[in-house]
Amino acid sequence: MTAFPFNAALLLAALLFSIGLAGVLVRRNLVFMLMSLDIMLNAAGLVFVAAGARWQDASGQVMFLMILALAASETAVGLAIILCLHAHGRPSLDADTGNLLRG
Amino acid sequence: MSLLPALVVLPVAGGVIAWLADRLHVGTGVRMRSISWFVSVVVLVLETVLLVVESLRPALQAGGWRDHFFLPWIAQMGIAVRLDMDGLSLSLIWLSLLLCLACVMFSTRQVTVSAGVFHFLFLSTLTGIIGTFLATDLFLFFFFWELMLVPMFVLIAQWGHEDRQRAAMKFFIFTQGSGLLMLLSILGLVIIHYRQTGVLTFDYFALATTGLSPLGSMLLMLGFFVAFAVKLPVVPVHVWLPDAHTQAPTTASVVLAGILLKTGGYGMIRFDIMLFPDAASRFAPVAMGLGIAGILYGAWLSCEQDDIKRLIAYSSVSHMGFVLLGLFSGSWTGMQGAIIQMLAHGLSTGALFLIAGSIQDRVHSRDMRMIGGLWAAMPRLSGAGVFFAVASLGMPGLGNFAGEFLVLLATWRVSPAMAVMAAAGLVLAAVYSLRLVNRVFLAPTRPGAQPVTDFPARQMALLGGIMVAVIVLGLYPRPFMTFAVPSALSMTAAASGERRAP
Amino acid sequence: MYVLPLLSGGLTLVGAMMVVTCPVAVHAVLYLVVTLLSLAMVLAMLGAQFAAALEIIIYAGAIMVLFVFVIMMLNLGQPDRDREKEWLRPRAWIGPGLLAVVACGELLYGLPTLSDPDGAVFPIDARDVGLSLFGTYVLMVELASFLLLAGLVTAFHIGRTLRERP
Amino acid sequence: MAALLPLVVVWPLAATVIVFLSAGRIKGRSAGILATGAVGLSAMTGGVLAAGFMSGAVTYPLHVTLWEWMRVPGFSATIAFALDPVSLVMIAVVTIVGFLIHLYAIGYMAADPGSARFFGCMTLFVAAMLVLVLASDLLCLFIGWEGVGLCSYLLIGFWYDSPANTAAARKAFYITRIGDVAMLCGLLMMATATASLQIDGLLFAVTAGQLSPAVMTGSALLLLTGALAKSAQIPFQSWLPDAMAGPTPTSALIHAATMVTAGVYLLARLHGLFAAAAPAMAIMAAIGMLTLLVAACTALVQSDLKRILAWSTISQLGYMYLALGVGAWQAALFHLVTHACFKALLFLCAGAIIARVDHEQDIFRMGGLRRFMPGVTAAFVIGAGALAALPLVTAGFYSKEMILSAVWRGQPVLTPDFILSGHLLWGGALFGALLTALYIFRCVFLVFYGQEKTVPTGRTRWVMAVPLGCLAFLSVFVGCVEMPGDIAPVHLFTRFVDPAGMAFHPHEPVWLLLAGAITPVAGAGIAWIVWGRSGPVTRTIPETGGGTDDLLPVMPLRFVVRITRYDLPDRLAAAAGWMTRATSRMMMRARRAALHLAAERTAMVGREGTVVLVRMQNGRVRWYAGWIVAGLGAALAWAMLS
Repeated sequence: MTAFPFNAALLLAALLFSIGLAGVLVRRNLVFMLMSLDIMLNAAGLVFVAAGARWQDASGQVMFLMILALAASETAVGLAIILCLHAHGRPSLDADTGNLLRG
Repeated sequence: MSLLPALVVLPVAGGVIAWLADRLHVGTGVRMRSISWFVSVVVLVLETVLLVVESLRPALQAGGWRDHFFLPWIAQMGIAVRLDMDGLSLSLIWLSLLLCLACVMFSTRQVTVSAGVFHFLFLSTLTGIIGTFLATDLFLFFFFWELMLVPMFVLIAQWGHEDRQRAAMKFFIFTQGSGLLMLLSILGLVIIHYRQTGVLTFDYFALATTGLSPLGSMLLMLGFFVAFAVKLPVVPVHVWLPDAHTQAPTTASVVLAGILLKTGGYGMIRFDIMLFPDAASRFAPVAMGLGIAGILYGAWLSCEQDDIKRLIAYSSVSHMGFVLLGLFSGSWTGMQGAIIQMLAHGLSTGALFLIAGSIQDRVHSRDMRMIGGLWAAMPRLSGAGVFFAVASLGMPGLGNFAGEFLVLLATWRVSPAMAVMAAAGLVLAAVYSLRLVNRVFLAPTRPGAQPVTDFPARQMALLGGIMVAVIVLGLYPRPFMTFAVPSALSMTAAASGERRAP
Repeated sequence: MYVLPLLSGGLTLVGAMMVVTCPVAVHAVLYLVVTLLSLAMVLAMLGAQFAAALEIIIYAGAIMVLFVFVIMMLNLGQPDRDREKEWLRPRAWIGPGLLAVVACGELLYGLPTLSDPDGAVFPIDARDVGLSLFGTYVLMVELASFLLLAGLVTAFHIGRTLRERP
Repeated sequence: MAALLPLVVVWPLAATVIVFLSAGRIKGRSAGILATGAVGLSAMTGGVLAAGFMSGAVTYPLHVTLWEWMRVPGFSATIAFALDPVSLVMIAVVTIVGFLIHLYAIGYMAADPGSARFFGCMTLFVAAMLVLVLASDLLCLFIGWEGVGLCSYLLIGFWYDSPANTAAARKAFYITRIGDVAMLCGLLMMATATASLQIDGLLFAVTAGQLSPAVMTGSALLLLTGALAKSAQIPFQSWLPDAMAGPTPTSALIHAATMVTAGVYLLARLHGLFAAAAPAMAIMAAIGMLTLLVAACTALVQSDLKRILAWSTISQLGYMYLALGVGAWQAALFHLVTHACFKALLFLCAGAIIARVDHEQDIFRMGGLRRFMPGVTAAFVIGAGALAALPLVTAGFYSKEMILSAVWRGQPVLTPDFILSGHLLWGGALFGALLTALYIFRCVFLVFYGQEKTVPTGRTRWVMAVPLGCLAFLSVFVGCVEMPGDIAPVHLFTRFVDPAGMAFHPHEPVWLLLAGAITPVAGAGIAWIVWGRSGPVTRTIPETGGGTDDLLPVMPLRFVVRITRYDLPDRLAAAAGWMTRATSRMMMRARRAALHLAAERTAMVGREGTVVLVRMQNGRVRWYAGWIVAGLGAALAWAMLS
C-alpha cells in the first residue's frame, strides 16, 4: 500500500473540515446542511484514523467507528425531521425560517 | 431543644400545604375558595403559639441571647445553619407576625386568583423574614435575604395593580443588585478572615473578630450598607419604594412597609454597626446626612401626592430617615430610638396600608381626589385611619414620637443643627398626615358614592390591638427599650473600638 | 509515488467543494459519494483497511442511500434548483467563507508538524480494532448502541407523527 | 389624696374612650351627658384636692409619679403629675369653665348628627389640657401640648363638609406645629444640658447656675416661640380667627379659655427660667404689646361676631404676654382666669345669638336683639363690661389693673443697652384698653340696640342659659379675690399662687388707677356716640365688605387698620404654604424628569446592546453555527497567541 503522510492527512482533514463548515454556514437548505455536516464528521474521523496510524494504535479506528455511529443516527434523525418539515408545509426546507419557537 | 428551626420552617411548610390544599380542591371539583386562607390562619396561629413559647423560655444568658440553634450544613465551606435570637430579633418577629395576622384577617381572603399560590408566596416571604431576623451565619443570612425577595417580587408582579410589572422589576433590580454587593462584602470578609486565621467560616461571631484595615473595613461596611440602605430605604436608592408600595397588593404593601423595611434597619444594626463599628463611626456623618435628606425629602414629596398609597410610601421614606439618623448617631439613645421607631412605624404604617387597601377594595380607587370623605359611610375605618395618620405625624404619647424624640435627642448631642433640620421634618409630617385625613376621612362625601360596608367588629378588634400596641409603645416604651436592644457585641464595646465574642 | 495520495486527497476535496456548491441535491449526493469513496481510499492508505471498508459500506452505502431516498421523497424540481441558486449568491459566501478560511488557517497554523515514523506502515486490521473495541472501549460501544437506539426511536417517532398528521 | 390627682385626668379620658369605643351607639344627648358628667367629676375631684389643699391636709407641691416613660444614658423622662397652686388654678379654670361649656354644648349640639364625635373630642381635649396643666415633666407636658393641638384641629374641622373649615383646621395645626417643633428643640436643648426635663429640677438647675446663659436664653426663646404659636401671638396670629370655623363651644373652650392660654401657663410655670433670660422677657413684652394693639385695631373693623371675639382673644393674650414680659406672671395668670370666664361667656352668648338668628354672624345684619333675648343681652353686656374692664363692677377691671400697674413698674431689658420703657408700655396698654372698650361696645350696640334686621326664632334652652348665668356671675365676682391696694387690701390670689412674692404691691400714684378706670368708660362712651345713639353715625351695612365701616372717617386709625386689614402674616403664611407645595411639586417633576432621563439613557444603552444580542439570538441555526465557529476561532487564536 502506498503510505499517506500524516501531515498530509492532517492538512486534508483541516481543508475538508473547513469546506464542510463553509457548507453548513452558507447553505440554507437543510439537506445540504446535513451533507456538509457529514463532510465535517468525516474530516474528524480522518484525523482519528491518521493519528491511530501514526501511533500504531487501534483506538483511532474505534473512534472512527463511533463517529460513524454518530453520523448514522444524526443523519437518520435529521432526515426524518426534514421529511416532517416538508410534509408540514415547509417545502423550501429553509433553515432560517425555523427561528420562531412555534410548530 | 431549640424551637428556632421550627419557627423558621413552619410558615413555608404551611405555605406548601396551603398550595396543595388549594390544588386538591380544584382537582376534586369541591371549589372551596378560601381553603388556603384557612390553612394560612392555622399556620400563623401555630406560629404565634411557637413564638409565645419561645418568648416565655428563660434566656440563655441574662439580658443576652435568648436562644441558639446550630447544625452543620456545608462543613467544607464553613457554612452552618446557625440561628440565634435576642431581644431585637424577638421583637421584630413579633411585629412581623402581628402584621401578617392582620394581613390575613384583612386582605388575603379577597385574593381569588390562584389563592393557593398567593398564600404559599406570602408565607414563604414570612419564612425569609424570620430567617433574616434569626440567622447568624452570613451565608444563611444571605440565603434568607434573597428568599424573602423572590416571593415578594412574584406577589407584586402577579397580584399587583395596574403598573405592577414595572414596579416589581424595579424592586427586584434594586434589591437584587444591592444584595449582590452584600454578597461581595460577605465573601470579602470571609476570605480576609480565612487568610488571617486559616479557618473558613461564615459564622457571624467568628467573623466579628476579624482584624481589618481601615480601608478594608470601610469598603466591606459600605457593601453591607448599600444593601440595607436599599431596603431601608435611604434617599438616593429609595426609588423602588413608592412604585413597589403603590402597585403591590395590599398584603404585599403591608409586609413591605411593615416588615421588609425593618430588615434593612435590623441588618444595619447587626451587620453594619456592630460588625464594623469603627468604619460605621467614620461613615456616620454621611449616613446622618442621608437620614436627614430622607426625612425632609420623603416628607416633602409626600405632601404632594394624590395617590393614597404613594403618600404613605413617601412618608415611610421620611420615617426611615429617622431610623438611619438614630442608628448612626453613635449612641445607645439613638439606637433605642431607632428600634422604637421601627416597631412603631411597622405598626402604624402597616395599619395605614391595610386601611388604604380596604379603601381600594371598597371604593376601587387610590386617588384621594376620587375617594372623597369616608367618615359618613365608614366611621370605624375612618376613625382608625385618623388615628394612624395622627400616629404617623408624631403625636406625643404614640409610638412614633417616642422613637423620633430619642433619635432627635441623640442627634442633638452630636449636632444641634442636624437635629433642628430633622425636627423640621415633623412639620411636614403634619402637612402630609393632615392632608390625608382631610382628603380621605374627614372630607365632604363625594356625590354619587356607592354604599360601602364598614369594617366588621373582628377586624376592628385587630386594628384596636394595633392601636393599643402603638399607644403602649408611645407611653411605656421602657420595656422595649431594654428588651429590644441587640445583644452580645455590645455597643459600648463597639464604641471603644474593642470587640468581644459572645 | 505520491500520485495515488495526491489523487485521492484532491478528489476528496473537489468532491466536498462540489457538495457544498452544487445547487442540485441529487448531484450533491453523488459528489458526496465520490468524496466518501476517495476518503475511503485515503483511509486505506493510512493502513486502516477496516475503517475504509466501513466507510464504503456504511457511509457511501447505507447513509447515502438514505439521502437519496429522502431526496426522492422531497420531490425536488426546477423551482428548488432556482431557489438554491438564488440562495447561493456570491454575497452569501462572504461571511461563511471568511469564517471558514479563518478557522482553516488557524487549524493549519496550530497543527503540529510531526514526522512520519520510520519504516513501513503497519496496517491495523479488524482484529486489533475488535480487540480494542470489545476490551477497552466496551462501555463506549454500549453508549453507541444507546445512541443508535435513540436515533432509531426518534426517527420512528417523527415519522409516525408524519403519518398520523397529514 | 395623691391618688386623686391622676383621677382628674382619668375621668374625661375615660369618657373619650367610652364615646369612641361605643362606635356611634351612644348618641348625641347621652354622649353629651356622659362628657359633661366626666368633666364635672373632674371638677369635683379638683375641688376635693383644693379643699384638702386649703385645709392643709395636702402639702404642696404634690408629686405623683405614674411611671417612668423613657430612660437612656444621660436622660430620663417620667409620666408624672404635680399639683401646686398654679396648676390648681388652671385645673379650676379648665374643669369649671369646661363643665359649663360642656353643659351648654348639650343644648347647642343637640341637633347635630355628629355630636358624639364632638363630645369625644371635647373630653379628649379636656384630658389633654389637664395633662398639660398637671405634668411635672416638660416632656409629659408636651403630650398634653400636642394633644390639645390635635383636638383643636379635630374640632375646628368638625363640620368637615366645608373645605374651608378643614383648611382652617389644618392651618391652625400647621402654624402651632411650627411652634411645637421650636419648643421640641428647646426641650432637646435643655434635656441635653440637664439630663432631665423635670420642671422642678430644671428650675433648680437654673437658680443654681448649672446652665450656661446661652442655653438658658436659647431654650427660653425656643419655648417662647412654641408658646407664641399656641397663643396666636404675632407673628403666628393668623390661625385663630380662622379657627372660628369650629362649633362655638369649641371656640369658647379651646380658642378662648384654655388652649390658647397654655402658652401663658407654660411661661408662668417656667418663670424662673425666663427670669434668667432677660432678652426673652423683653421680646415677650414687645410682642405682647404689639399683638394687643394690632389685634384690638383689627377687632375694631371686623364685622363677623365670632371673629371680633377671636381678635379680642388675641389682644387679651397680648396683655398676658405683656405681663409675663415684665415679670408679673401672677398678674398674667390672674388675667388668664378672669379672661377665661368672660371670654367663654361672650362666646357662649355669641353662640346663643347665632343659633337663634339662623346662623347669621355679621353684626351689621343683627340689631335690636335685646328685645327678643333679654337674658342673653344681659349676659353679653356683663361679658363685654368685663372685657372692657369697666371699673369696680367687673372682674376684668381688677386683672387688667394688676397688669397695668405691673407694666408701669416693669423695665424689660433686651440688651444691657436697650431697655424698654415700662411707662411707654403702660401707655400702649392703656390705649389698648380704650380700643378694647370701643370694639366690644361697638358689638353690643350694633347687635342689641337699634332696629331689628333679623328676627330671631326659637328660644334659648335652659341647658344653654344656665352656663351663661354661671359664667356671668363668675365674670363679675371672680375679680374680688384680688384688688389694687388703693381700693381694698385683698390679695388672695397673689398669696395663693405665690406666697413668696409678697413684695408685689408697693404704692403707686393714684392717677394710674384712675386712668385705668376712666379709659374703658371713655371707650364705651365713644362707642355709644358712634354706634349707639338713636341717630347713630354708622349702623348701616358697610358697602366695602371685609369689615370696614365708616368708623374710619371718625377715627384716625386709617393707617393701622390698613395694616391689620391686610393681615400680612396671614399672607406670608399662605405664601409659605404655596411655596411649600410648589417646591414639592417641582421636586416631584424634577425627580420624574431625572428618572425619566436616567431611564432613557439606560434604555438606550440597553437597546444598543440588545441590537447586538438580538442579532445573536435570532433563532437561526446557521447563525448559531457561525457563532460557534467564531468562538472556536477566537479560542484557537487565544490559545495560539498566549
